[in-house]
Amino acid sequence: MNIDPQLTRILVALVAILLFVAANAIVLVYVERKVAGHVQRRPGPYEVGFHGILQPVADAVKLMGKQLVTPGDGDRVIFWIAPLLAFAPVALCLLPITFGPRTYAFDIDLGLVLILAFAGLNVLALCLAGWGSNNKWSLLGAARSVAQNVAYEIPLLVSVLSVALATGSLNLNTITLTQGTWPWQWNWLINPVAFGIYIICAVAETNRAPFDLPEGESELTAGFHTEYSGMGFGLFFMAEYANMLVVASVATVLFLGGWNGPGAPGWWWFLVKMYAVVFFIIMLRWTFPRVRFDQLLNLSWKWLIPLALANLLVVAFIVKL
Amino acid sequence: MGFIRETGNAARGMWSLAVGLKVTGKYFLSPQITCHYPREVLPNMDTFRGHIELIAKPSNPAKSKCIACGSCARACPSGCITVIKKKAEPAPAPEAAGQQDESIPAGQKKKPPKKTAPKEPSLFALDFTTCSLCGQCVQVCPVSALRFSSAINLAGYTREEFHYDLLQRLAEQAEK
Amino acid sequence: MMTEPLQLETGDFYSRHFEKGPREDTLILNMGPQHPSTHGVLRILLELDGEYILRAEPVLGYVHRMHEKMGEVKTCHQYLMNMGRVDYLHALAWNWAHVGAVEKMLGIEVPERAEYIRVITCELNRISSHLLWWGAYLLDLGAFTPILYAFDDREFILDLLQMVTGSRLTYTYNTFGGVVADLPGDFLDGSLAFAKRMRERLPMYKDLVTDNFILRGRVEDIGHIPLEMCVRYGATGPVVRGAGKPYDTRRAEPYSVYDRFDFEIPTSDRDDAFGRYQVRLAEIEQSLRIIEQAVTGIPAGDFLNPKAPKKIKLPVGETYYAVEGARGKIGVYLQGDGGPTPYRVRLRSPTYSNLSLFSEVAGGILLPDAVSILGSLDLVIPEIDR
Amino acid sequence: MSCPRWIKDLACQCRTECDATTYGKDMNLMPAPEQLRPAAAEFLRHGYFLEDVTGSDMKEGFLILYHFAHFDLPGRYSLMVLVPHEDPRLPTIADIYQGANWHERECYDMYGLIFTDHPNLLPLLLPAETDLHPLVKEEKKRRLLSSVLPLCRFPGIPVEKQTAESTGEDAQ
Repeated sequence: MNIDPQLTRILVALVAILLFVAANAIVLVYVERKVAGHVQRRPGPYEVGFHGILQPVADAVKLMGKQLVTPGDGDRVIFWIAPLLAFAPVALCLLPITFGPRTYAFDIDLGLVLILAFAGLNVLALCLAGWGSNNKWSLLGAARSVAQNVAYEIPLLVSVLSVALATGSLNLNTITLTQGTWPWQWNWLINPVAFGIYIICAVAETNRAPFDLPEGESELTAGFHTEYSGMGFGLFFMAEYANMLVVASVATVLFLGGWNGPGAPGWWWFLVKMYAVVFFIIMLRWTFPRVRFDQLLNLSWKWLIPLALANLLVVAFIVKL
Repeated sequence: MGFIRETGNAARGMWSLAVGLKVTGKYFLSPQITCHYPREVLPNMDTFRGHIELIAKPSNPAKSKCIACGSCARACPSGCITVIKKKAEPAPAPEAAGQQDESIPAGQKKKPPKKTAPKEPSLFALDFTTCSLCGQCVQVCPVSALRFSSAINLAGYTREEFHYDLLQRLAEQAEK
Repeated sequence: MMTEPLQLETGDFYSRHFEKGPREDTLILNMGPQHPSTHGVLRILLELDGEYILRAEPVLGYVHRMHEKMGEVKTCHQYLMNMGRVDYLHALAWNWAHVGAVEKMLGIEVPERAEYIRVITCELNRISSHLLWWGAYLLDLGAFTPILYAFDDREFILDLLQMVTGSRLTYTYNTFGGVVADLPGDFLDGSLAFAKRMRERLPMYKDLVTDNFILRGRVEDIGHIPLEMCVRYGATGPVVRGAGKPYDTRRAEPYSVYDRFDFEIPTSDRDDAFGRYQVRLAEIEQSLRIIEQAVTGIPAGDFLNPKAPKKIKLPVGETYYAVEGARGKIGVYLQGDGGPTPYRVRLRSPTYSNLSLFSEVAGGILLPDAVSILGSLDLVIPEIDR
Repeated sequence: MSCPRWIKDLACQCRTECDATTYGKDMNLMPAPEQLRPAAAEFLRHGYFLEDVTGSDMKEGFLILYHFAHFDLPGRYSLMVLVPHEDPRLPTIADIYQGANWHERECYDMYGLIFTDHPNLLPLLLPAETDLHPLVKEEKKRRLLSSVLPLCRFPGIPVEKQTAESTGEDAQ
């Protein structure tokens, strides 16, 4: 029986992407702790392996070694679905991303819609985790994560829409092609407001840096993943980094010209830009205190959404000319 | 009008965030200042007060200046010092004692002059688990026979490992 | 096989007292005794409606060691070491309070040089306490880096004080009639070097944190403690100075040689968490000024009054001696009956009164604000529980 | 040290002036238990804040001291109330000075003093189940009021000198 070549291509791409994401998650854990160390003028992980290279591996082994504990009269099923659900959509989100002129998994016309559809799934995982662990603190964390993600989904969509409107297509490949090779031809200078809004929403969407309220350690003693230990916590941890990858790669494709670059355009330019965005997000975490919850929502509903809509209008007006 | 002021605040706010990022960025690139403890040791470890130790006599490094008066044991708030005075030799040399007996008429039986106990501790133990390094013993010692050691890297598996016999420690130091 | 959950009797003595009848949709929450932002073993019972706090009730006693009974059993010399353990962040001020009370009662007079040494070491200790408060407060608000920068500066002070006293946190350096040991050679110019370095670092604190847009949002306009509330609760220190009243024991009841130094008492007119924040940062500068004046003006002479009695027998009578600690007015009240041990020792700890106003301030605020207000009160729980 | 006029004519059983240099206090006032609340209200009205509430166990009974100080005016004043051992009951001032709420709960912990109509008189520092009052002294250790605080005169308490032997003997 003949298997549709398209299907094999997608399956191979999915496996490649999962490997890419897993490898990157491990590397990002190491990079984050090293960056945190250097910002705080200390070496960061140093003991395990040369300069702490094997530290993430040691952490992973430790997390796998731990006993899988379900909190007393917590809902066992929901409790263990949540981490899996947090990690699942990541591979699908990276599917339509065009890493290089030829290296892309799946060239479909509605790539952007696919990504944004699955990006919203992450909040369901946090909500289930909070509810399933029968812990007052996680409940508060879950409630916060739902409100936060809902509030920041809309400006994200609208800012991405304004870029898609300007380029006239939702296909990531054409979006990359329309941006030239030089930085000033990329969208982040053509449409800076959308870029700013996108970055803020991206950081809020992945619960990072000043917006890490669902797992605000100092208030909610670790928020939704209070009761998780071992691989449950490990999966949430990996999911957070994977989502960061997704968000950074979408940012590079839409605003930083994907694989275009002054020298020979190719997937290496894409990686350089992606890691630059990831580095920026990490630096945010080690500089700013946490935003209060009502300020977080006010920022989105009162500032970002009107701004994004106004930007959309302006872009539409310019496109019409 | 309020809207203009709001955007003004927001702009200044964004600028302050950028300044914050500049500060951490600057420190990200500046050298580290921490000391890798097992490999490097900070230079000022000798001024740190470890547990107390006996000071040796200038004449004989194996003997301590302590006269076993026990005032440090009494002064210690947590009672972690035990000092036992050395006993006099039990049997004075037989002929010396016997000879004095005849010379004294039987009526006034004077006790033979007991050999005075030497002013030295036979045991000077410190229970470092309850010591709080307050220094009362060092201050109150009449012959200032105690001082703070700079023994800092103390680790042990059982509580007994922190019961120090300071005389033995002094003897070891004497050999070194 | 499902292990059926243990039948724990819900709540303990305090939470049962805290419940007031049936509740429709509020949530009783135990913040503490293990909680990342209660700076020790403080437990606060909260009744939450969503994230808004309806009622808050601190529960104390988790680190209570009965210091006052120890005061009645130990002699005055032996009790010195307790002082360092009551408030380990500003141990030298507590040392000074107890030593000052006994000196006042016995009339022991302290030589000039010892007074200057006490001022310098106490002010250094105050700066190290404020630095740790600053770092921990930012940690409560979610910024992980400032505490490392604060500890970078604080290490200099700890090294200086270790050079003099031999320990880094719980000092027993002041004794009756002076100080235990004289200053080593390089201490004075070490503290001058520290003062210079600290002055260069303070603008960084301002850039990274004080002007930060997010921090302002988290700290401004919450935890209003007006002066009238400070009077009803007896709050002192940065809490009352944050409410605008320049009340500082070093000026209100001048002790030792503080009247020789000119330094202002920083206050702020906004009586909220940010006001207290500004007051403490300004106090670091004032302490630097005192240190510099004291270091230049320190006379030679003996550091311990030779006639200070070796055995202390408290005379009949009572005395109250107050010292300005980093968190407020520290008071030691002694009653003597002529015996070697005091008849009654009462320790007035500032954080005890500062925290007692929390349940009134915490009505109707958000949970993250409660964390921010607790941070702005600069709590040290062992000092509350004694 | 000039005491303000209104303190001099506060209703209380008797008062003694003491110099601040050795005692750190300017005046001890000894109100009767029922005169305590008006005195505290008077202090609050003049803006004095309550520093602390201290209990002390004497032969004649429990002596409770309230120390007051002011943010502007120098000087510290203390109210002293004597309560017999058998019925350690005195009115609370927690509704006048909310700061006294915890202090009084602590005195309840340490001495077993009952503060009538205190909002929530629960143990503050000691574990709730045990009913022990650690700062209460054994009978042998208690001292006469005059031998610890010679300046305090309470009507009805004879000011006879504590016999010499008991002050000198070692408390250990």
